[in-house]
Amino acid sequence: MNFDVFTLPFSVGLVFIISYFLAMCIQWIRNLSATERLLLVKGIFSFKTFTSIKEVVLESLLHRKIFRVNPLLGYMHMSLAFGWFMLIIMGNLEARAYNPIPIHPPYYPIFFRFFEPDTGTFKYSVFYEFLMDFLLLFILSGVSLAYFKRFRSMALGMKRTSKLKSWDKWALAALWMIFPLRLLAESFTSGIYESGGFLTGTLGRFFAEFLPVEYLAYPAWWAYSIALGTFFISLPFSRYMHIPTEIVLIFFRNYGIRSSEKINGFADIEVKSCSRCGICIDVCQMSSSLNQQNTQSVYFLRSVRDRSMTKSLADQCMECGRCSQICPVGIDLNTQRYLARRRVHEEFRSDFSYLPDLQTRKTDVIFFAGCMGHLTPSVIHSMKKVLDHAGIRYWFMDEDGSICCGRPLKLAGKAEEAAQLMKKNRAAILASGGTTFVTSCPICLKTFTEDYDLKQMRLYHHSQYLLKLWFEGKIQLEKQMQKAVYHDPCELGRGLGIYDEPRELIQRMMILKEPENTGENALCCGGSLAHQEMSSVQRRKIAFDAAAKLTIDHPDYLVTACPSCKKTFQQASPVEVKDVAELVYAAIQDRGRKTALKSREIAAAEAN
Amino acid sequence: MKLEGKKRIWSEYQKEIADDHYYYARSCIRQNFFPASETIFLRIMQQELGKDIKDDARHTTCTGIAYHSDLVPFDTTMTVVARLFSLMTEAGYENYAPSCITSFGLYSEILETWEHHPEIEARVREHLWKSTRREFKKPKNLAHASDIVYKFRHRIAEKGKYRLVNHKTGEPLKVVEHIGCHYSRMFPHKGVGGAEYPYVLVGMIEAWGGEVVDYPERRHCCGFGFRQYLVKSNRGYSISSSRKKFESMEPFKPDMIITNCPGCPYFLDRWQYAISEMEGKTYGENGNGIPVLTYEETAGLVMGYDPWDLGFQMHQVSVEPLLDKIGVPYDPYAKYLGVNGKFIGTPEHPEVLKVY
Amino acid sequence: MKNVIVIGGGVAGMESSAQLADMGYQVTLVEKESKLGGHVDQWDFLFPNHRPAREIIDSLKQRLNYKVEVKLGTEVESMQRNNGQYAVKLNSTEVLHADALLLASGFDLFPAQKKEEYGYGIYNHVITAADLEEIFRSGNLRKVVSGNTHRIGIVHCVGSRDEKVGNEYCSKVCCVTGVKQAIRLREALPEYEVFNFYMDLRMFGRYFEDLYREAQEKWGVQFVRGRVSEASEDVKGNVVVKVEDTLAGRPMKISLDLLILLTGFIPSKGTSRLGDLLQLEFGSDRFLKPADEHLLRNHSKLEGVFLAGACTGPRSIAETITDARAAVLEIAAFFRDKVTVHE
Amino acid sequence: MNKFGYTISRDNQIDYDKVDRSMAAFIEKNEPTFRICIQCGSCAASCSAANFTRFSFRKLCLLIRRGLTDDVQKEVSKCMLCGKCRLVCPRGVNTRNIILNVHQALHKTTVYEL
Repeated sequence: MNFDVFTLPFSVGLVFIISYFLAMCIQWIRNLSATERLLLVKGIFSFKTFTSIKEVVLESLLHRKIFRVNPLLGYMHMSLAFGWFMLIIMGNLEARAYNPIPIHPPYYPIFFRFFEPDTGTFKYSVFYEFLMDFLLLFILSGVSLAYFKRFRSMALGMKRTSKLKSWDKWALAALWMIFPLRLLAESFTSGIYESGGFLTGTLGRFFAEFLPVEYLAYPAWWAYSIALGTFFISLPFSRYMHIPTEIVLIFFRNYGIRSSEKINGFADIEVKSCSRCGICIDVCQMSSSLNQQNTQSVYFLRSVRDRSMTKSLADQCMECGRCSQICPVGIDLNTQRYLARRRVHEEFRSDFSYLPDLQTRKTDVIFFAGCMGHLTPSVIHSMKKVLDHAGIRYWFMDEDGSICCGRPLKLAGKAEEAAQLMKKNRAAILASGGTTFVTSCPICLKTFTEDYDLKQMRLYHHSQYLLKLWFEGKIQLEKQMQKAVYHDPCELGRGLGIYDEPRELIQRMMILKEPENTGENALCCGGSLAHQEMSSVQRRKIAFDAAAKLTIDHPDYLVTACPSCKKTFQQASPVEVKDVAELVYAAIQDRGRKTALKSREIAAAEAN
Repeated sequence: MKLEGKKRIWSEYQKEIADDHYYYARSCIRQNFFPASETIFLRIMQQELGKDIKDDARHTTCTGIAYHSDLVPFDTTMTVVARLFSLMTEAGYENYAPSCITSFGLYSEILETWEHHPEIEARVREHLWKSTRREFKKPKNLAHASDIVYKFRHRIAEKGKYRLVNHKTGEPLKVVEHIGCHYSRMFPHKGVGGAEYPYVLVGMIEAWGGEVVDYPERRHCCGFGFRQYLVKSNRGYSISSSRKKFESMEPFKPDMIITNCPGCPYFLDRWQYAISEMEGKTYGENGNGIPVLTYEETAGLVMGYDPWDLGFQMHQVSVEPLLDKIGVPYDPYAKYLGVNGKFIGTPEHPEVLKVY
Repeated sequence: MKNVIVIGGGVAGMESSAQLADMGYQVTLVEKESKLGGHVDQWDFLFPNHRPAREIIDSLKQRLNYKVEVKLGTEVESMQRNNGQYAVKLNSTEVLHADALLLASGFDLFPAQKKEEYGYGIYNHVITAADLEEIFRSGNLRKVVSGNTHRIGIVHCVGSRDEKVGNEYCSKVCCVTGVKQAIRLREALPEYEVFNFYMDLRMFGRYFEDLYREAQEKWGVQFVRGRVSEASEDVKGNVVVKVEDTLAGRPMKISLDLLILLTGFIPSKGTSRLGDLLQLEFGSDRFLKPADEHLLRNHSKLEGVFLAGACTGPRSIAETITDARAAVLEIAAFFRDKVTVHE
Repeated sequence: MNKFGYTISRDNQIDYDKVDRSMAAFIEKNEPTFRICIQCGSCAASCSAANFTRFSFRKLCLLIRRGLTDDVQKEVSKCMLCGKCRLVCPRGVNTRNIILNVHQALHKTTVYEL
């Protein structure tokens, strides 16, 4: 049997990482609830497993999502992941082809060139030699890009890259060493035996010219093995744990397991799946507008992993969802924040025993302005007028002030406290016997949709409801020649997936322009209720930057559909800020005026 | 503390105090609370200083307590006071010397009212005439009995046997002075030294060798407050006020408290017992209270009168530790013997406050 | 050449004298003290920009040089009007003649000892804002604080807005002075808490609100809404202050190392005396009354007698300078119109 | 103790020498805008909770400043965190973070393991 003592570092590392990973898997599964485990069992023997395999190939190996963000960066990740993967597969095939015994020790294919330096004898050996050299070159191109990225990350389209901790440095150093060392080891060996492919062979002969390769080869193999061993051992303590974890993540996610209100095994998988690629840093407006670089999801997840969460870190996030949107691993970052806040605000206790049972009224349509809605009275006024105009009989549930919907408390991690408020509101809503619930506030709508269990009702954001009224012919709109740009509120767009209705509505009244950042990539206005620590100055800065980007083409109006966005942009926008409801009301007024004028003209004509 | 600053204020608040021939008006409650005080005052005035002072058995209450408890209207009060003035006039005196601070305040208030509203004075004269057929002259000089003692404080010191000094250490005793609210709060110029830094008792303490303690709650009410005490459910306010004062003076370790009002010594003395029972707290050294004396008792002490003649056996807080400090001899066995030498009985012992 | 006598060598008197002299009038400046500068000469740094008061006085003095006859240590004994001229008799028995008089006799600080309950002159650690300016100038601040409580209190409206001392008016500049001094105290004594006890904070001037915000934000100065009712001294010699925190609706007791009284403006003795001598009218606040509160703010009711600065009520330095210049214009107009009439 | 038919009432006075100021210091450190409140009351006027109960964020700030921690603890639990106050505050005080920090200060934990 082929053995050499230098393979020990590699072998020890490999055994360690495999045992560790298996132990982690067991722990993750144990931390799932019974229902989640059932999902897992059901999923394994379903088509979902194939979907998952496909996703693993596409994402973990080919890094499709990173490609979309930035091709060069995608190539770098792909060359490393896919290249290495192929190197292992092909190495095994090569070893098997050369030496067709049933089981090889795991190190044998890895150090194949050491054990079988003069391989030009077996079938397809030239092909394998070429292929293995090609794959190594492919990987090395990625590694050089990685070197380059570390020193000049701007070139790869990333303004900022995540900062490293000491275990990460070990792992990174090892990873950076592995392939150059393999190249050296193989080249030296090829130099001795005058074998090898186009890369190692050529390089080997070149080295042999002026170097004592027969003395250098063995130490190089040692170094290669040590680099591999070091990498494996530092893996669990470094960000590179994401490599195996992400695969588990993909399977679990496809089986329908999610992180939820309580920390479960999946939440931990998500945390460990973060590759710290740092893509979340640049999309974060706290980074781009405020130059603040210690709170983004990558740092946040690192603190979760390091068990060093602070209130400040958990609370410093607008939860706009832009990072979740772009995260190549697809981590549910808002839920992660929520879980952290749940923990840091654990001691927070509310007492809402003072709240009375709300008065209710029998109605079909309920209108709810929300706390923020009450700070934009013109929106409320418009909604009342439009609803009256359309002949809708409705109950303005929080006309005399509301009990908060509970979303802000939930955003602070206080689901149980929020539930006390929700119970009061829900009772009043259900007692009304209504079937339609309309709110002006996306923040409220989000929680009414997700937490209120109002299945018997149809919930609408007012933009949706107004569009419905238009379709039903209850309101008429006329297109004006004014230009409007629409800002997607975070909770409405990324939060609830409502992108089209406000646009359809606006398009019937104005010429709608799409800004650069729109839809799923829309910016946050800065008025977020989720960020607990941001100062007013910082908020204003974010709002100014966002408003400037939105209005770069000088529209007549900056239109939004959220009272908080409206209020925030009002201080920052160079053009007038309107809520869709206000536009609709203005359109109706305008039509009314024209009709009145016309009828007066007709009357005058008749009189004449 | 800068004494010059106080002296400047004292010099601004000086009042005229008659030299002789006083018409003395006793207090309703003092004779019960601190029974020897008024007797000592008369003894000192008549025997030691040789002054002419009329102690008139015919006089009544001024209605002050009832007036300040909102039970008697001002017109009635003024008419009652007018009768008292008529008694003075009939007795041939012009200098009115009340023993009670509330009376003093009330007389001041009435005289001030009459000065600004002669029609009210006329009406009161009419009421008095209709009800009693009496007429009166307004006092030429109104001085509280403590003003008079203040006036003669140096003569008392000269004649006296003791000083407010610890006879063992030679250190002056630390004395808290407490002025009745009605002494100068309403009319600062009618009190010696004014309202903020009243001098009447300070002058006595200085003349008799003591050292005045100026503590933060000096201005606070003793806790009587009329309705605060008289309505039982309000007594919490009363005792809380006294407690506030004790808490504030405690760090200064005062040896005694001197007062010039009927209510104050009573509440400052008796509440020390109540607080000790309710909270287990005492304010003097070693579980003792802080002895509370009237200015007449203090003057009598200086004069060297027998402690039991000064009525100290009627105090709740034992005065013996103070007597020991000054070096006044006393016969502990004579404490509860009456004037006729008969045993008058001993009070029950409190649970916390030390008594002798 | 027209002759003007300016009475009072503070900011108002110096500024108006210099301006009048620049316009070519012959000016005599009469000051009872032995030096010019008035109250401002006593201050250390000024609000709202922490500028040394010295700079103002030096600059004003420089402008007076050689152009104005300055009579220091001189008081006016009487003033007589004859044939449109004023004969002003000085205590030096000298008699000056002038075509116009400008009263710039200013204010006095309210004597803090009159608020007996604050114990100024009695308690060791109760001082006035003016005393504090002097302490700032001497650099002895650390010597006047005991370090027992690490707290300093500043009482607003001492002698202002107070019927009990007969001054119902607002002295206007004390609020911002309190804020300025609070900042200076925090700068000099970073380990001390500083409390401002106020009834209303009247940040009327430009940048005053910024100063107020700076005091809160940067220096953590505490503002307690409530008038201090009394001060006393505890056994350690600290000043104990009682105040109601009216916004909390609770009385409060606090011991302090130092209590600073922001004493208000009262008409100076000179202002009262000159007013009496000329039989001018006084306002209900006992400051001199201008002929018209809006249109003739620098005119007295007497022809040829003009008013400038704080003799007509509390003013900041900037306002006093503006007022002095306004008075100069009025005097110039008076001379011009008079000439026309005579022609 | 009620021995004689009355009790000694506790002083309503805030004794600043005795109160615990640590919460105010904690909040000032973690949310500096706590310092700049001018007690205008906009927050309390717009408060959702104040529709139903006597709760005033303005007063809460004052209670913190005066070290009346017991009262703070009682009051702070009424807040719904809705954030209206934050939007109306003329000085830009980060009201909600003050509420969150009050809870932190009451329990004094700073680093968490999830």
